[in-house]
Amino acid sequence: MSEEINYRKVIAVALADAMREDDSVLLLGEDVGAAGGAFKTTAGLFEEFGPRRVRDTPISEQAIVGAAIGSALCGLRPVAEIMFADFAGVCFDQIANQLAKYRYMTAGQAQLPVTIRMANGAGAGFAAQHSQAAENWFLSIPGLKIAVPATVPDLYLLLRAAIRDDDPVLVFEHKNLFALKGSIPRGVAPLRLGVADIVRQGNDVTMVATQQMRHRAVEAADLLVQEGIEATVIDPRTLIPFDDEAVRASLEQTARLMVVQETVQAGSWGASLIARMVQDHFELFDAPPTLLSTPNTPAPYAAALEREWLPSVEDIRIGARELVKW
Amino acid sequence: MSEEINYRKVIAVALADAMREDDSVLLLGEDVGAAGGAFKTTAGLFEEFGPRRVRDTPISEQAIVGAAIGSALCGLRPVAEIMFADFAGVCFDQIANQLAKYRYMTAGQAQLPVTIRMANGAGAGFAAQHSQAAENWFLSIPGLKIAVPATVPDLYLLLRAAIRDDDPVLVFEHKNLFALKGSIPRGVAPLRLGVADIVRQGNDVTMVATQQMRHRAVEAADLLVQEGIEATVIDPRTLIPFDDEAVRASLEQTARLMVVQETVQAGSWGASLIARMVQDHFELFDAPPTLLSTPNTPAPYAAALEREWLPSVEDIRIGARELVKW
Amino acid sequence: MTIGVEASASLDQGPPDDAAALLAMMLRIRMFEDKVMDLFSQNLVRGSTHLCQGQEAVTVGVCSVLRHVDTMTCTYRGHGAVIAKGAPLAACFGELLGRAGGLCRGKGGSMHFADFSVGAIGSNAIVGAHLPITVGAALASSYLGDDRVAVSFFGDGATNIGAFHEALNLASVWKLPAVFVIENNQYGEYSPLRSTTPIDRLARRADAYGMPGVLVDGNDVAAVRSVARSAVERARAGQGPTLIEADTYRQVGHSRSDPATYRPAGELDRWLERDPILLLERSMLTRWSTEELDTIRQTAQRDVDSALEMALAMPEPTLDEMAKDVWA
Amino acid sequence: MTIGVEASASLDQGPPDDAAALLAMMLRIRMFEDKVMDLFSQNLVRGSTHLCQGQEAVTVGVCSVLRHVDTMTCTYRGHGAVIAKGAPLAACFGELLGRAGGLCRGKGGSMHFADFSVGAIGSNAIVGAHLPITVGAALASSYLGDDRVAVSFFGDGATNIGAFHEALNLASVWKLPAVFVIENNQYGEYSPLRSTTPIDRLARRADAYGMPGVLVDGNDVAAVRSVARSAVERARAGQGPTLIEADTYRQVGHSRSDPATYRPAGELDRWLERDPILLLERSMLTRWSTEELDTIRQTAQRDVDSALEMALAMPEPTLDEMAKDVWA
Ligand SMILES: Cc1ncc(C[n+]2csc(CCOP(=O)(O)OP(=O)(O)O)c2C)c(N)n1
Ligand SMILES: Cc1ncc(C[n+]2csc(CCOP(=O)(O)OP(=O)(O)O)c2C)c(N)n1
Ligand SMILES: [Mg+2]
Ligand SMILES: [Mg+2]
Repeated sequence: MSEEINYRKVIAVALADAMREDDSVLLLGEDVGAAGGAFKTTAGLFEEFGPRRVRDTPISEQAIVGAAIGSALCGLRPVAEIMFADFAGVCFDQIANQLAKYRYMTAGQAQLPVTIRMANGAGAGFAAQHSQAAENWFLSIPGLKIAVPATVPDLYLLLRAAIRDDDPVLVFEHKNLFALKGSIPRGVAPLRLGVADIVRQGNDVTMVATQQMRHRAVEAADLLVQEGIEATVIDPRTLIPFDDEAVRASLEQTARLMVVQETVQAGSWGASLIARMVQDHFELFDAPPTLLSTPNTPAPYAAALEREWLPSVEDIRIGARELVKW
Repeated sequence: MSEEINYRKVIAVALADAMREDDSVLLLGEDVGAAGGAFKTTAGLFEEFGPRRVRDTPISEQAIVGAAIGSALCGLRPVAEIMFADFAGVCFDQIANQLAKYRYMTAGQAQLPVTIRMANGAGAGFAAQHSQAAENWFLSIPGLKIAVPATVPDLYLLLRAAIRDDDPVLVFEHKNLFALKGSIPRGVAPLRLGVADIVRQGNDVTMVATQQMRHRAVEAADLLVQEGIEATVIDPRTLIPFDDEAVRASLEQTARLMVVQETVQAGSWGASLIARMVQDHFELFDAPPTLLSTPNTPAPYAAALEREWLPSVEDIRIGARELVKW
Repeated sequence: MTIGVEASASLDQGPPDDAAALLAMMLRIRMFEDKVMDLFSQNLVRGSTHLCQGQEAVTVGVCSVLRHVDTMTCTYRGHGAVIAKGAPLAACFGELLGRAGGLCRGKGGSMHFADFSVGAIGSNAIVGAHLPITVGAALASSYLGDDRVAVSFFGDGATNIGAFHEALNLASVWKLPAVFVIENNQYGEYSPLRSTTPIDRLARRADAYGMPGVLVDGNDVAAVRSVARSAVERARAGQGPTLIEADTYRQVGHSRSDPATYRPAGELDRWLERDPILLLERSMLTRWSTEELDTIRQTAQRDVDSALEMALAMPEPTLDEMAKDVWA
Repeated sequence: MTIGVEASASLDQGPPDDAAALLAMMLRIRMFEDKVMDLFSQNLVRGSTHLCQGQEAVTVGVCSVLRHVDTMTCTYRGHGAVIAKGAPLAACFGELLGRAGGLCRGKGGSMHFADFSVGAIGSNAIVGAHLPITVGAALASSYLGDDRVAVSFFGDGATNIGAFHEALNLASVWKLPAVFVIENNQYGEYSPLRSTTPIDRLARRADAYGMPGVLVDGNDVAAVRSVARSAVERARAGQGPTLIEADTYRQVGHSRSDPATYRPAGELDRWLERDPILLLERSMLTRWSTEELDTIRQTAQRDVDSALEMALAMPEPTLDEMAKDVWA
């Protein structure tokens, strides 16, 4: 039950478990097979399951997502990999206009148990076209579920849940977390999509953050203790559906909300959460909600710039301190 | 100065004026030339400017946007048409990963005076793949300006401003407003992108709405007068840059904010605006901000369903009434 | 060169019912589409609608060699294909009218006819987007080891969009049981093919994917059926996909708002002389009497009329329909 | 069939300086890339980097017939192309190291080298995305009536993505002055070409767009130059685009993390025997002494070394750089 593994490697474990459980699960994507994935996240699967179930594709993201959709319509449970989440740009139509809407437009005739895995996020110097938090591109497209795992067990459980789910789920694997260690939660109850993780409890401020930013939020929260500030840190784990209730419940205690994200303010999940919270629970707020975002620029390459671009532990600490003082 | 024309037809007037002013302006898109546009929004331009400057393309949206980008890099000032905004899905990479980021990634070497025009929005029974308010897809992509004209003069002025602008501008033309009448604001000072229109003044509530919803907001506001409620209606006209200051100034009077939009809550411009306002001007709010959105579904086809799906004048009226009572 | 023009196969060799069934189906589609035009003018159809009068031989010819378990995808100009695949006419009209009894309970409309029970797994309003999806349907057959074939109809203009390229390449490299059928009706919206496409025969594009490309007279239902049968057999035998270019003509405008004034004088008339229904009826006269043909026609008309009547009697969807079917 | 293998043009017919210049440029690129490998291991390069050792003859051969006003786009594997087009080595290293003196002041990095002053208008990290952009560059030349040509380099794997298809079709239908050069290095990441592509010669895809397709030995710089010259002349003459497939080999892994264990035994060795620099040097020996060749090599090494030294001395960008260049 507590096998140690890293975030990168747990992916293949989850995929293998899913494939052993259900023969209708297959993988497709660029170099997911023989090479074990550009990030080695599918290593060993080709050897175990063979070329029928682990399929290397041409560089054709529209065809990859389309093939996933079509095979799902005909009874399979495909898992497609889009190597970097940024490449969702070249198959955006297939995800947003086809995958998301197919069930609705056909009044439920279509079945879409499709999982799309993508490597997400900034921090390692991949520059503007390979560093985006692309989950924000899909927030306004009804019909998609969005998972943003931050830890090894969450990644395992969310990937399993995504594959079992009868709806399309986009799973964003943060590539700056690949080295993160944790244990495989085997034998644990399946996770329901839409249930937040209350990572840490405190009565002074509610921090909500995902993926890389969740870890920074926790780090900042740990430091804030020295200043006498106790923070709750909530990791929603999925953005659609979103566990608004977990945030509301925490706000009952803290009356202060801070969201940390690695994207710009506009069109973001954080802004959306804040807007919902103030609309639905205005009376809970004793201070203005704080959204920590990146500056309004694409991701820069140079180390010094990218470091500055992402919200840091220090930014979070300062933001929380000010919020509590308000 | 007050030539009457409709929203559909003013587009060609603006384009023709821009093309007469500057020989580096050219148009490209599917059937924009000989046929005068699928919506007849470019009628007459082919006849005046010929096939060199008004170019019919194959059904290849990636090539259309790419051709706009490349020709801009080499000194032209292209205006590309993507027939329905929903088709931005098939060229999302070109818009989000290329057009938006090119200047930044090349540290300002690249010039991108590109305008992309797209027919936007719901209300006429075009169903899920032809009815989206696609401006929301681009909010989180730094490097793009976004214009959402609601009236004839604004459409004229924003289109002219977009074409003159040295940055990429996406201009969303709402196809449910094509029949709307208004006058061509010739001889008027050019519009700066980022300046809201205060459509209507009132001290009880601030309504912010664009395109089709702006008109519904005004209609609701007119009705609310009977109930003794005076609303300010603000049309931001551009979403990026956004005239936050106009909203803030109005909130000083009203202390109540309501945003009406024809998209879902998550990832929307309305939620982003609300999050900024409560973060920056919390003390101005006497009541929770209200965001009126569509239900969390794709656009349905049937008349009864689509009517219900879009925020109505009545929805706005009820929402405002409750907000003022709060 | 992989292109060949299939010699017109004569229906005389088949069982006599064949021709009657083909004719009946083509008439049903023609009459359905003519009714849709009427419904337009009565303002009973929302959004836009794209009709297929003149192209019936393509969808009917191809679908006549398919079973319900074989899948078919098509475009917004898909009424004919979905009817040819076996969808009930009343539910088709119902969908068009946005009624609760429509194929998709009124949520899809004209551009999104689908009837999974007969293998019509989707009409797509995004040009070319259904081609990758077709590849997925074919992948499922190959994966499951069953003998289903996945067929896709799309226009000449669609051969210029990226999804076409990616789909054909992947189908070929995986040798999937797919058949790609270009309904070359000479125009993409208002643009004649040559203004957007630097080659004259689209079937030649098959070469780029190492698959056979076949050109066929798309107004000759027997010829279409014959090339479709070969392609379907090839697919079932695990030999991979085929690209079929069916040359035909869109007798009406692109969509409701298009008077088609861009057509050169005489072009429509020339094609009307080769109207697929006319051609089929003429060829049938060797074995069928005029009266028998009239009966087929009358039956089709009666079916269409009564289907429309049924559809007009269907209720609108109730408002709770809106929130349904976003999630499983 | 439009494909022809260009007979290897001999450099003997050209002025002697030609060969020296070509060799010098190829050596600069090789030595630049070798240095980048060193910088990797010292952890001085962020993200990923994609090297082009073994492919130098393609970019150098093509760029040798271009002027600075002609535009060139390329991929993340673009160091060689950008250097061949004339970008200064120090600024290239500077970009790689994320320094203020880099080509893009450190904001682009390895995958986004660009130097507009020499016509290198962009390296793209999205496979195939620069092809439509190249069409736009060619459109500008055609629109303005000048004689600039737009050239694009991309990989074998990129021929399977939608943007390739749309770009080539549009360039051809508008007869634009573009030259599309496939650097066929036999692999797309870890996948050998045949596993992703159902045809063996990519130049055949030109047929689908009605443009000439030419196959050339991409390790023979003279042959590359010769086909490029024809294609460029054709483009300038208003006769439209050409697709060139240059057969070559990526001597190193796909990116920093790839040990390239998937290569069949002996394959690398066979290609190393045909290393483009080796081939060129060998052919030059008829007119050049070993000492002269050594001098060229030493000069190249000195240039590269001192460029790196300059780059290492460049400051990091200041933080105010971050907010710049989003808007004009
Ligand atoms: C991606 C995309 N681009 C543009 C359109 C608008 N559009 C609808 S039909 C059509 C013409 C298609 O022509 P063709 O493929 O020949 O099919 P036809 O309509 O003639 O049957 C166009 C451009 C669309 N629906 N999707
Ligand atoms: C749209 C897109 N898909 C996938 C990738 C990831 N990727 C980067 S390089 C590469 C292989 C490209 O192969 P090829 O075109 O042959 O060029 P080469 O790298 O061999 O020069 C892939 C798949 C990408 N950058 N963009
Ligand atoms: Mg057509
Ligand atoms: Mg390659």
